Amino acid sequence: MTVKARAVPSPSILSGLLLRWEWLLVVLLGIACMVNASLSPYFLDVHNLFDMTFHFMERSLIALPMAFIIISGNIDLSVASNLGMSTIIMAASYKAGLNIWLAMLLGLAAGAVGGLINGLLVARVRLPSLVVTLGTYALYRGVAFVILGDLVVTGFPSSFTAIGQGYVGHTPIPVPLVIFAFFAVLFGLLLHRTAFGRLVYAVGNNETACRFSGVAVDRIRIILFTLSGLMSALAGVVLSARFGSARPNIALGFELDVITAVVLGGVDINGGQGTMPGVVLALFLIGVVRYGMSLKNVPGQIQNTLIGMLLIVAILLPQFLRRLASRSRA
Amino acid sequence: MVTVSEEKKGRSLLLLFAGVREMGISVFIVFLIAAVSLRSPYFLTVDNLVYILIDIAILTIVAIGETLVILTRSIDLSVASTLALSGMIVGMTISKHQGIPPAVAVLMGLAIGAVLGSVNGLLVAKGRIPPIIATLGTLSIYRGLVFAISGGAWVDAHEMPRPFVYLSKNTTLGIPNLVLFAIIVAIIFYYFLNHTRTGREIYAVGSNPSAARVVGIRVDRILFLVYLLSGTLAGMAGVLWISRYASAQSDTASGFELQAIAATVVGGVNIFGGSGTLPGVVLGSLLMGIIVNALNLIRISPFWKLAVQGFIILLAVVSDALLSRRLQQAGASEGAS
Amino acid sequence: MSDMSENLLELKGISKSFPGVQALDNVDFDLRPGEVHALVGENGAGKSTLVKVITGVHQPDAGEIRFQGQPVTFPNPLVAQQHGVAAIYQEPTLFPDLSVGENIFIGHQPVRPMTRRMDWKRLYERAGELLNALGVKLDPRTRVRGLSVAQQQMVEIAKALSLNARILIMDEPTSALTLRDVEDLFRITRRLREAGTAIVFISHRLEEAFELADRITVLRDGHYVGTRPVPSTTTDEVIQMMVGRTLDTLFPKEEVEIGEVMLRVEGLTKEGLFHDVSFELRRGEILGLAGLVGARRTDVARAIFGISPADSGSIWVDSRQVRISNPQEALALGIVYVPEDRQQQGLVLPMDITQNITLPILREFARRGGWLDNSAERETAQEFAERLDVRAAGLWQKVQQLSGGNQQKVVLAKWLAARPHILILDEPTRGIDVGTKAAVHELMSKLAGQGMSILMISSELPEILGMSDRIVVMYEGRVTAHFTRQEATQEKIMAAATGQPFSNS
Amino acid sequence: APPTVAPPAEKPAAKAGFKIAMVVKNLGNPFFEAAQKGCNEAAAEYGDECIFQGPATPTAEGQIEIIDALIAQKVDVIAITANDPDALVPVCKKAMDAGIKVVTWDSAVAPAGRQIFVNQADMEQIGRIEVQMLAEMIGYKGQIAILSAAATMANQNTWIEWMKEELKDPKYKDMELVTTVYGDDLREKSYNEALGLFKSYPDLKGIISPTTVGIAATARALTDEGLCGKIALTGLGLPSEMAEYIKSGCCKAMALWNPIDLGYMTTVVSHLMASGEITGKPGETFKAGKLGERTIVDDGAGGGMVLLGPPFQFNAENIDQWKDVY
Ligand SMILES: Nc1ncnc2c1ncn2[C@@H]1O[C@H](COP(=O)(O)OP(=O)(O)OP(=O)(O)O)[C@@H](O)[C@H]1O
Ligand SMILES: Nc1ncnc2c1ncn2[C@@H]1O[C@H](COP(=O)(O)OP(=O)(O)OP(=O)(O)O)[C@@H](O)[C@H]1O
Ligand SMILES: [Mg+2]
Ligand SMILES: [Mg+2]
Repeated sequence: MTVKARAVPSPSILSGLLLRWEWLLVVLLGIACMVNASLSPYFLDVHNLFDMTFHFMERSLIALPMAFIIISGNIDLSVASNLGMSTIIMAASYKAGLNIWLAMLLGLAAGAVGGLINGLLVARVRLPSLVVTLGTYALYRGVAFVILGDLVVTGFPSSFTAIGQGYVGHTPIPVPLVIFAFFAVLFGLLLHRTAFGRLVYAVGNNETACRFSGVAVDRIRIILFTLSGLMSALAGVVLSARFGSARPNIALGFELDVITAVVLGGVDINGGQGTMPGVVLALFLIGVVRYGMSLKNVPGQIQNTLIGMLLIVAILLPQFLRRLASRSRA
Repeated sequence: MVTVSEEKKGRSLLLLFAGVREMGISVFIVFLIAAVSLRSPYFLTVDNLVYILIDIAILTIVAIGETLVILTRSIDLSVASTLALSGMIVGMTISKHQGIPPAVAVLMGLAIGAVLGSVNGLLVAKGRIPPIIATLGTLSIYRGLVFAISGGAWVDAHEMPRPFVYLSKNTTLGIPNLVLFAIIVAIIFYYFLNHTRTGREIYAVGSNPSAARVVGIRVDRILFLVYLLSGTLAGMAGVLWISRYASAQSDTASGFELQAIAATVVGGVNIFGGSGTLPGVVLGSLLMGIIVNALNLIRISPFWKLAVQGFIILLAVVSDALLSRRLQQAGASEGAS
Repeated sequence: MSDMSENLLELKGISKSFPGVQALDNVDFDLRPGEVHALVGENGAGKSTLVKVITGVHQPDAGEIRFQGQPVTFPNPLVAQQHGVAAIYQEPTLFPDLSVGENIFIGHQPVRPMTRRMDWKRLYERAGELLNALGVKLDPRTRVRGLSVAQQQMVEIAKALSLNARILIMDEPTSALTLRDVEDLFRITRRLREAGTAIVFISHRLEEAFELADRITVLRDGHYVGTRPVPSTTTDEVIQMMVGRTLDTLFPKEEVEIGEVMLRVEGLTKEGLFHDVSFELRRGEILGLAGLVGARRTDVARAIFGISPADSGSIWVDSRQVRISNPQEALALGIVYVPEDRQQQGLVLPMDITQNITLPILREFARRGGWLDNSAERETAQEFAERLDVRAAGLWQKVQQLSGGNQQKVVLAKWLAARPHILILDEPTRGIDVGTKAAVHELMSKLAGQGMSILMISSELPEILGMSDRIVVMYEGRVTAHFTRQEATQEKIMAAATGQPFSNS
Repeated sequence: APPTVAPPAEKPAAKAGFKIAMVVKNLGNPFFEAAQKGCNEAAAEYGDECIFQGPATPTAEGQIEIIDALIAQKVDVIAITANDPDALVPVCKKAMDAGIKVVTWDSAVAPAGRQIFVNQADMEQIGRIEVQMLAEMIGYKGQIAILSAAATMANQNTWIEWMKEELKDPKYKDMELVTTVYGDDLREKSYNEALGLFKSYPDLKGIISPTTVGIAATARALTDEGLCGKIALTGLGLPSEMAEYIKSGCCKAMALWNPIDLGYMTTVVSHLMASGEITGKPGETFKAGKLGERTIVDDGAGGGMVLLGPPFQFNAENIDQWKDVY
């Protein structure tokens, strides 16, 4: 390597580490836990802490591929609708007499197909993903209603509902948490340790240059959207197992929660930047904050307001600190 | 020889169409109208068409604000919450002070919207928060404020002064007031976007933000301005909304932001900024209105409505994309020959 | 005191650093009314940064700017514009969605006096006049999106002229222009100089600087080296000042054994772009593809590389007919393409040097389960960065922090790492300094010597004549002539490139 | 629940100071805000604490999250009106396992997830009354339509079933139910659905809207279109919201129970369940404060149910008394 004489050395690992977004999230998470513990005597209870995770594992499962999609420079607004569609396909076929596990596979396949359609429209027709998934947002939810109307499917076998309600053996660890942990590690490795992950970043940073470099951009996009659909369907499996029932309006409005978490996790909404640990931390941060507020019986609307403020403050804070630092240096 | 020139003429005609960005959606609307008319003769009556116009008036106003923002490569997800908050504040005020004239109520809505919009503007322009994130945040915050200031209560029809409720019902010169409001807003912003320097700078900022900075456009000011205007229009829409539905609630217009964005992109505004026209946006709103109206008229099952609506939106944007690409190609070969 | 009042603009001790780079270090520069002052230096010497300090895009860390003897600050481009400073920047600053006319007048559009309403009619009239003066045939109402690089450059020039500036800065305005356009530009520049405008002119083509400039200032590695009046200096001296040593400016290609046909293109046609393009490329050969900018050479290259495949015609690689419908397939056949627009098409600017170099061959470093072998990847990147003498603080440096020339080297490194058989180079030395240019030419020669086949698209005749074994000339999407190295002359190529009937005499 | 949780210890039967959590479909809904008044009233009377909670939007997910937090807080009673009767069953079971009494009211949780149901009025009665009221208005003749809340809401769906049942009676042979549409309890959607009904069924004679949001929106739409008198309207509505339209004659009559009383009754029942004075078995009797003696009846699924009473009918004569109450 030719290093020019006037070049400065590589930025120190320490400062690189200290300035990371993830640390800010760790600090915020710590603060949130401390505030919750001091406000509510019920917070620091192992069972409660584990049970708390039930409420955001489905969103978290969707957030994993959403992080990929946003890093690659796109967005998927149809995740919750796709969840609804695939879950209803699963439930309806179970009701029609199909074995629950086969029905589940069918549901997963339906979710993947929903994602694939998004991917094809984005990659092949070259429509912006926001536009495509705004359309399928209505379409997929609509399909769920077409299939099930005002009906409900209940009576899932307990082996199935355990996916959403159960605990691992005799521990207080919820099954959905384990499922999420597995996929979080898988997606984390995929993003940070594989060629595919690297290409996702590259495509998010400059799609044209990737095309000119022989990167199969279209294929990556299609894979990502399909993956997103598949994970939405999986989240639907967990959610309907947790409810023990399925209705077409399941998971209404999840998409904005998911995007909020991914962005709070430090993923650049314009693509090209972000990490899996950041996203996971943000998911837990939001979960803990919401749970703390629920324990204090804060109304839902006010909870949303505070999450909104958290999002803005978390993005403003580092900038503010940086400006402060540069001013004090000057 | 004749055939050659004929062909050339045909191509030029195509090119002419290609130049009109609204062509794709216009064609689509005509097809849709034809198809629906076959099923329901009532569709093409003056009555029904006026009804559609009334129905899309508020959507159009909000979509115009959204357009300004999207043109600068940004987005405003908070419009529905702004609308609700403005509506709630105005609703609560007029229910307490029945004497307030409707015009003052509208001005109040504009002012509240302007304040809320400028908060977005500050966050984006000065705080340098990416637009989606900033307005995703204020979407929740404003919505929460609606709940907080009303304490979960609501404003009823009988609490509102009559003149205010009739604001959205009456007609002026035979034109329903709501439609008139939308027309005025559309004309003002058409003029603003096409005939003022600032309007053109909005396009410039969206077309190439870094170049805009280099040529001396105050990008921050423009960003602030579009959010201010978007908020203002949403605030005004809030007043019209509570007048039309004679009720203000904490879930007023929830999810309306996606409809506004849909109308904008269906109307041909590039979601990546820089291009899009006001007539296109009006057509986009119109298409949304026609879909809803048509689905009712042809008596489709309520469970099919959403799916069909989504399908038509997709169909509209896909066919528009394919058509304009086809025309562009025709234009390219024309230019070369 | 006297020289102070004589100078329109004076910069003293200007320093500017970016994270990791000291772009300018204590630089002096002055500018007099009615002179053309050339600014030269290698890639990354700090020329463009100096320009941006003058126009208020960047604020200097230290130093002083005096305008007509008075200290000033330009906190933003608008203030500089108000002082009469106009600039054509190296990177395009156009708005693709706006019309040509609007682009020219953006920020100072004519308005009707009373209503402040935009005066579209006057805008297009005046834009038309400006374009006419530049000798450009372009409807001011067309959109900028879709214009060729050259046309865009002319719009930039018209835009700068529209300001009626007292100081006009042109950062590599000629790199995308044909000879004829350059002559037009020079004519206008001289006219402005006579009218008293002070002009800063930046170019890597030293002959242009010598033709046009009254004085030449040289920067090296962010330092001020010196200023020379033109009649009393020589190219050799300036080059010596730039690189610190003497240099052969043109590196003629070595003779190598020309082998069998590697790539054959037959009747390639893409509706509306090019027609019936045929040529062949042999092992170890450099085939020059000459023509004016806009001759559709890029489109032919894009068709061969599979980015936008042709409608008809055939491509033969290694005497097998192939279908190339995307770049992956081209890559598999050993064909690579170095695009003319490196920032947009060649590089992923926010990523580091390693990641850019290994982008097309990432799969080679994927171990079981797609696992990336980072150390193997780094070794490869290191190897090719060294071979191309990429100058950077380290492999971890983001490509966006590199100067234009070093960016081009990264693109080349990227493609050489893919070990191609057929290399298509589109304007490989555009915007590259003399030193680097020589290095690129040397490299091309060496690669050809190792048996690589090179298709070189270039608008610079000296480069075409110096480097090519054979030359194909295109004009408006058609091949108009084939020459061998021996047959080719500047005149013959120009005649074919401008579509004039070929005379045998 | 995690198996390690100890079985609920039998608390010494305290008589007051219970934490009663009332979980509604969503906050900001006029009907539930009225119910909250009753909850507070009863809680004050019995010396309990009324925790009033609900999600921002009417979803089962939001309710489950709230109920879980209430379980963690170890409240004594959770009284739920369900967005989804089945989805809430698991979390309600968990609450019961934790020793919390689960009461349901308004829109009931499925039987497996509740200990007692405070029913505002007999489902069958409500359904039948609405048809009867409308039939009176239109002279037993013509097309009618239903404008409901969301397609997933249990109480609305049950009422609609009973309406259809009632319509089978031969005296309605000249009435035709043409469609059921859904306004999702959103004001603007209900309004547009109502307009849609007018457009698509020009011969429509009457509309039943068994939801407070829907009936108000429909009344507004009728007024705007000048169709009052041409299309009859009835259903379930809040007097405060409907006063204007009842007086204008747009909606001649409608029914509703008193939501304040419903909240009150629910809270009393919750208190008694917590103190152990009742267990929720059919046959038990108790005194419900200001509302007097009640008997727990069979809900048809083997569980206990308390009836608030017959729905009250509002018309131009009595509306002024009620419009400022709820
Ligand atoms: N915005 C920036 N951020 C970081 N580094 C920069 C930036 N702009 C320029 N540099 C660095 O400053 C140095 C000087 O760059 P500059 O663009 O001024 O060179 P130049 O002389 O114009 O080169 P060229 O002839 O290639 O255009 C280079 O090392 C470049 O990498
Ligand atoms: N940003 C772009 N996106 C898509 N295509 C482009 C873009 N820029 C240029 N092109 C294509 O590349 C061509 C560039 O052609 P140009 O007019 O520069 O002729 P050329 O023969 O390639 O000239 P040269 O190679 O000398 O620059 C255009 O015709 C266009 O088809
Ligand atoms: Mg430069
Ligand atoms: Mg080219």
